Amino acid sequence: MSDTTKNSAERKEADRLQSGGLLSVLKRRPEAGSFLVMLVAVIVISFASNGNAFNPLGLKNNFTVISQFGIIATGACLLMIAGDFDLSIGSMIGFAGMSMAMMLKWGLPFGLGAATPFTAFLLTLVMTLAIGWLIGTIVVRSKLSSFIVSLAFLFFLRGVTEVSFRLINQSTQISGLQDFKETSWFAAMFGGQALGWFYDTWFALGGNINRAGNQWVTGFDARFLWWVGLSLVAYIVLSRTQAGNWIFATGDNSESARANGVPVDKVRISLFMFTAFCATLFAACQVFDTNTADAAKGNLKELEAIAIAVVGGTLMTGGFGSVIGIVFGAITFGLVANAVFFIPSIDGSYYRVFVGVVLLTAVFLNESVRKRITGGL
Amino acid sequence: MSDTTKNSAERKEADRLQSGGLLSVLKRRPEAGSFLVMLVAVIVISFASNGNAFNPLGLKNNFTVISQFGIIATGACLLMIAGDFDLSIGSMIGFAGMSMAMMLKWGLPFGLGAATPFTAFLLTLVMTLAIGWLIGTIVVRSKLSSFIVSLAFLFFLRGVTEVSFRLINQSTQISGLQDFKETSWFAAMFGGQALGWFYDTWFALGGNINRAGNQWVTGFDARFLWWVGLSLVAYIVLSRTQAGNWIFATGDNSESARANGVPVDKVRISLFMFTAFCATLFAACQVFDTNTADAAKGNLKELEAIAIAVVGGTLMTGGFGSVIGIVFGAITFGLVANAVFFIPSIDGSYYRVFVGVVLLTAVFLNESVRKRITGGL
Amino acid sequence: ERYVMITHTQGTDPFWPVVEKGGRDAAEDIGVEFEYNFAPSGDMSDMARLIESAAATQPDGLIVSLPDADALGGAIRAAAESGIPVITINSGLESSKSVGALMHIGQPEKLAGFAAGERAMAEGGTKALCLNQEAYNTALVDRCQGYFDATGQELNMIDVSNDVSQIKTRTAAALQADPEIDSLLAVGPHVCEAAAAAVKEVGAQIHLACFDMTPGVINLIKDGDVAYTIDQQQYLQGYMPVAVLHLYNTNAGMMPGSNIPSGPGFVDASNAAAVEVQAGVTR
Amino acid sequence: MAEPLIRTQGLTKKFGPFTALNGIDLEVYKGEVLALLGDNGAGKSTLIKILSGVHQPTAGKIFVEGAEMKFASPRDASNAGIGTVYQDLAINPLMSVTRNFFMGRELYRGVAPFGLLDMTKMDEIAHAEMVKIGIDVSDPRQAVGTMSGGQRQTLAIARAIYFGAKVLILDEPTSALGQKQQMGVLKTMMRVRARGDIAIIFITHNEIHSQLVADRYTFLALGEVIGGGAKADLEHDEIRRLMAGGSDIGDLAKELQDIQAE
Amino acid sequence: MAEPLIRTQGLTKKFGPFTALNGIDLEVYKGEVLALLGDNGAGKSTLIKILSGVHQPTAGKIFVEGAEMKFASPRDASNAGIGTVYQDLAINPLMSVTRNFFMGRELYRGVAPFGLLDMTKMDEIAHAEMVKIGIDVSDPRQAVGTMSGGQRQTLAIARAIYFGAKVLILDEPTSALGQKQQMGVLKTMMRVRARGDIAIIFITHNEIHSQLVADRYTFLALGEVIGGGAKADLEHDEIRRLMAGGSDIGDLAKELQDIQAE
Ligand SMILES: Nc1ncnc2c1ncn2[C@@H]1O[C@H](COP(=O)(O)OP(=O)(O)OP(=O)(O)O)[C@@H](O)[C@H]1O
Ligand SMILES: Nc1ncnc2c1ncn2[C@@H]1O[C@H](COP(=O)(O)OP(=O)(O)OP(=O)(O)O)[C@@H](O)[C@H]1O
Ligand SMILES: O[C@@H]1[C@H](O)[C@H](O)CO[C@H]1O
Ligand SMILES: [Mg+2]
Ligand SMILES: [Mg+2]
Repeated sequence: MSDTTKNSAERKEADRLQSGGLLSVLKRRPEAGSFLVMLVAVIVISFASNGNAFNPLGLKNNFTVISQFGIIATGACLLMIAGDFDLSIGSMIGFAGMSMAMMLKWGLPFGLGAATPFTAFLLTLVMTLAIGWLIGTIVVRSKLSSFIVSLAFLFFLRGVTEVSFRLINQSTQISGLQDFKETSWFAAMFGGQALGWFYDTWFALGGNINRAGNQWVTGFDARFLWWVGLSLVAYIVLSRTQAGNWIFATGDNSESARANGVPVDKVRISLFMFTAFCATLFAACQVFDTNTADAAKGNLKELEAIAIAVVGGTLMTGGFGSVIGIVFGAITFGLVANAVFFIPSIDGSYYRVFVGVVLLTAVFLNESVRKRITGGL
Repeated sequence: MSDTTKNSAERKEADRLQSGGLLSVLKRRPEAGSFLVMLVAVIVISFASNGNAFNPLGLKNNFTVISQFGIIATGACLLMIAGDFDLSIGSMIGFAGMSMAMMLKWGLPFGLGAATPFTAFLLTLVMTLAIGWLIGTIVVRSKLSSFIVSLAFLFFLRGVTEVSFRLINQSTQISGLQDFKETSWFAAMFGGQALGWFYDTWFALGGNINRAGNQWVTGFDARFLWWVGLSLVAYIVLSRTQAGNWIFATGDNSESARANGVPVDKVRISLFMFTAFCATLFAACQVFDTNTADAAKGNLKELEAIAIAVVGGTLMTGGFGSVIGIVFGAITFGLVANAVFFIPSIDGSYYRVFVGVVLLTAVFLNESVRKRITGGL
Repeated sequence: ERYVMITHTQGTDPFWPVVEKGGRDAAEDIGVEFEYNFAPSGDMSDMARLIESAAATQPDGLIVSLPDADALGGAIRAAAESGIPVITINSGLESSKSVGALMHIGQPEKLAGFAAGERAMAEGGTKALCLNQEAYNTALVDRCQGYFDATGQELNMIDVSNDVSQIKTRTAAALQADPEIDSLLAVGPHVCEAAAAAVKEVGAQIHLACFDMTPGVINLIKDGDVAYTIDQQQYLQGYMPVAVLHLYNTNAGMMPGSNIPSGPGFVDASNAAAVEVQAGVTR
Repeated sequence: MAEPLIRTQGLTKKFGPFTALNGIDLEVYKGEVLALLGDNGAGKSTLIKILSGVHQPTAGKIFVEGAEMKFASPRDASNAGIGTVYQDLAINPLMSVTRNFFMGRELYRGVAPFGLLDMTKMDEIAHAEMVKIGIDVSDPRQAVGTMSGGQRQTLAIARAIYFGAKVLILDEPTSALGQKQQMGVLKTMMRVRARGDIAIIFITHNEIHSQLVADRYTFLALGEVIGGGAKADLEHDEIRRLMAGGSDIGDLAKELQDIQAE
Repeated sequence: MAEPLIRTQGLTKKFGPFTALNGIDLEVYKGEVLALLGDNGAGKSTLIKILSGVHQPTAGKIFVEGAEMKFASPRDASNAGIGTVYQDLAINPLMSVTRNFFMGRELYRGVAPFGLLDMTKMDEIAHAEMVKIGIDVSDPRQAVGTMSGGQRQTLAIARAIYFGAKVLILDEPTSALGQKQQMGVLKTMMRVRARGDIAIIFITHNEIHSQLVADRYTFLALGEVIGGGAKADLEHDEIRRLMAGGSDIGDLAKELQDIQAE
């Protein structure tokens, strides 16, 4: 007995898919989850702080912290999209800060004479990029997990920083350097201020007045501009260029990418160098702002950077993520790390509790968004 | 034109494989790499310390440190073999220590009256196992990476510990507890001494004498015995039982394991509970030994635990590892942590430098061993 | 002769290299061997293990800081009982005897905080806030606690983190959250420098007291931005115990008749210039 | 005909907004080979994953020997007598042949799950069963990852056969295999069939293979059953048309010839 | 015959102690389809990975149009005109169809690698090329992971064909495909062959497919070439024997019948 055979010629593959409205399109942006979390953070903190968190100084300071987080999270994010981790970011910040401050205090190595902010930065950058290259090369050549290689460098670089401080400097801290940003445009580029017009306008409009009745805040921290620039560049590179396609391809399935001619090794090594660059930028902004450095600088920043990248919607296993998401993630984290101090009834020990909660919430939201986009991969 | 067709009937698959001698068999044990690294560490430290590292007190002390590392690394190792990570181990140690000490000082919660070492331990264990269960359940249900879920708990648990200390105890440290191990056999089981006969014999044989002419050391720390026991159980479970096969199967390819009837979710959740157990054991040994706890307890221990597991030959991506390797890894790490002592010209700041170097070296060795065993997977 | 010093630090606190230098200078002056060490995790149990390993190397004397007598007591007592003379330094005055040490050289943290608080009140402070960079570090919490004991207020402390930028922004945030705050205690020198910057930014009139010294802190004192900093004269905490142990071992148990209080000393506008060159080196 | 061994009624599976299966009715009888055929993405793998307890259906029922069953896990399905060789999730590469073979169904002495494994016996069985279907692994303790794609597939089949009770489901078991092993598998299927008490569901894109062993056919397209019937009742061309989801397919050899000629 | 497009001489590949290939001599000519056949584990994939620059040979030489070449990377091979569809490493599931299609060979304006992508054009081409070989993806920006196994394979083939210059290597391109798509691929192969300037190396375990399209055969077994020749010169049974690594294979249909009868 042969069953009746239905004619299926009219049915199409597309019939199997339910389609949704505009909201469902918006919900399918990779940044949807991180945007929502940020929105909640901004609203809660605005109310709880009586708006103080966004007064002239609050705004500036929040953006300082946000920018710091954003700078390293951008590095971590791109690297994670390519499928790798860098646990050495924090130690790299410590190392870079130590190196710059030490050169400014004790002069350049190899008897090259006194250091200027420019030479100290340059030489430090050469070293950190070289270390980034080394980490990347070891990861790529050995085929070891980058988690473990960079964990080794987390320990190693922090150790080297401490040992150098103690041997060369006889102290674990450098302070009392001259205020380079007053005399060097190069130092001011990192440690100075930017976008003064914003605050001047605010003052002209009758706001931004301090307790003494003068203009209160005169500009954002320079690192705000660095962060904006870095994010912009990263955004374009990632989503619109060939390099961006290579980064996604490497993280998604590196064997397939390699087989199709993507220079996978170069991509990965470059990204380790990029995180080293971000760490150096982070350190430079701090050193030229405060004219100090200490051996604890950057401690645990790697975990925060990874956390922000994930809050921003980057997939832990690579191949998926967005720079816009990182911007939202950095804002959320920056607010949680800083703006909660505008709320009198909460003390700082709650900080880590909040971080844990935000992290988990954001990650859940992101995951459901991602599933919708990638069909549950 | 048809080419001549060679007759290949005589050739066998086995002909394609070169075989090696005894040495190459030994080199193919998964522990070969970690054993070698340990050997180097033992030899270097024996010489550099003039044997002090292995005099009666040195031996006891080294084994205390080694046991601590070993206890948490065993948990980390089994979990990693099953393909997961737990970054919350350190915070869990802090939480468990806080909980036990706080109960001993302020009594049991919910007005249950004063605590004994037994009830404090039990109630704490119930809580930590519940948290382990929660972490595992979130990981399993949400399909999120365990790295990120446990990172959230790293922050969250440390925060909760700090907040509890400050709210309930008004201080980040608990002190002034009685010495429970003197009065409670249960406390002595964790905080007391063990294997006294070993040192008694040594004394009877004319060694183990202190400057005052009396018997110097009277026993190993109890945690030495816990470590040996834990390692033994873990070894048997992992390599000889059904549960062990499930752990390997889960880490190697969990989809395939699930499809073949391995209760993958239960395995993973159980292992998160097992690391929570190890962390609690770690904390109990310290609390009942010193009768204190502070909010910094266990700080960063998770990274060390993972590092040891990797030095011991556990594969970061799961499916491969050995408890014997962890024993070697813990010995190496314990010796390195203490080496700064036995080698006069270096101090604690070198610790991290060494850890980085050992980690990288061991991981390279292990990798080449693993490739030999698994055919380069 | 060989003396070993072990202190509580994660290796990043600039306070301790000065103590270490004190010990080294003394050892060189006297002609003995000196070793310094610390447990990088900052965990007290790890420090106890370290004391034990030090005892295993059978030194002629141990110098130990004592922030947690319960955690460290066992190891120290065992060392003392095995015949190694021990001197405790820095914190731990109250428990020095009970852990079997010969004597104590230093200053209890609470007491130092108390002294700072008394003077702040005398100089017109009314509502205070303590800035702590390691909220889980008991020694630092004790300073805050002492300060508030002196002012008679409830402890009000925030965790400013170790990140110099965040120290500044968090301090500024807290000052704006509660405009009544008019006195600050910063329990570390880098916190002190960042807090001074925050105070300037907020534009408030604030009495700022600090702990320990760096060139940056001295400059702030000279400029009038910082009222004073508590100087424990920690160089003494390193130098004296080596000298005392040497005499104890070579002169038939010779010992001072009492503990040596190394501080608290105040560095303020009156003496800042004088100690400037020594800041961070021997003070 | 007698009571079907397995019967499904209106099985539907949605992945979010996507309907992978839409009301599937299927019957499999003792001792027969049912070929489950259909184009890529038709839903064949999804269907057998539901039968094996890997996915839960969105709607619909499964009956085993007349009794309704719910499979919450692969274990449930396995206990109900359904043994499966998956197309894409068969093997754990880092584990040994033996450990793979007995994965989830280890032989042990003592209390589960902490019973001690009987490795010697398991090694023996694994080796013997592999030999039966044509592969002689020199060392059953070697990692499966060192074996080629085809050898791995063979292991999975040997395992399913060894443990496969009433129904054996094979999802494209021959697609990655060499000629010799393809035949080995087909032969083994026929041997199992010859026992008369086991039903086999066989998914393949190879028309020849399906004709060599199948007794009955069911055709899927776009998540629905579009036809079926006994081998005797179906024309060769009709089979090819239905395998391709209902589109007509001409004479391939001729078409290829034509391309060459152009 | 003319100069071979690709010629290898004594290619040997060892993975540690294991000899995967042992002295392979191979020749491929313009406009022909060479079927590379052999049992599982014979070394077919390893051989083509060497030709594609994924692996480097332990010994031996590769000549492209008479000139010796060394491929340090897949890029080198691709630049030398070798386009490959891999058996196991074809696709990036999280990326869109278009991004997969152009992976490593993106269209951009500006300086490499930071040139801006021309997404519109790439979307168009990807869509058009997929349609050509029989798949109409509704949205070329959808993630490939949402496609079925067969659809993915098809994408990889379309891509290789689009970029495939002088030599096209297909490693079991049809093994996961449905009937319709299998035919699509075979047809496309014939179309490419008809151009006359491209050589195709075709690996398959499907005897029928190899007979439908191949001009010449090369047989591998245990890492060595055990035979070969033009289609005209090889008997059907001889092909089956050699595909199976040299063991004799009887009449399958009959054997299967016998099992049933037993
Ligand atoms: N987990 C999942 N999430 C979302 N969609 C899925 C999932 N699994 C399968 N699909 C979709 O369901 C449809 C049917 O897939 P299935 O794998 O069952 O097809 P198939 O008939 O086995 O095809 P093939 O012959 O290529 O193996 C496909 O379109 C596939 O993309
Ligand atoms: N990277 C590698 N490391 C070690 N051994 C390998 C590696 N790649 C392949 N082999 C081994 O080399 C041999 C040939 O493998 P290959 O994949 O080339 O076979 P094949 O002819 O393509 O088989 P199939 O038809 O199953 O695809 C196999 O025994 C395989 O296990
Ligand atoms: O007194 C010391 C130092 O001031 C240091 O900053 C922290 O530990 C304290 O005990
Ligand atoms: Mg399928
Ligand atoms: Mg192959």
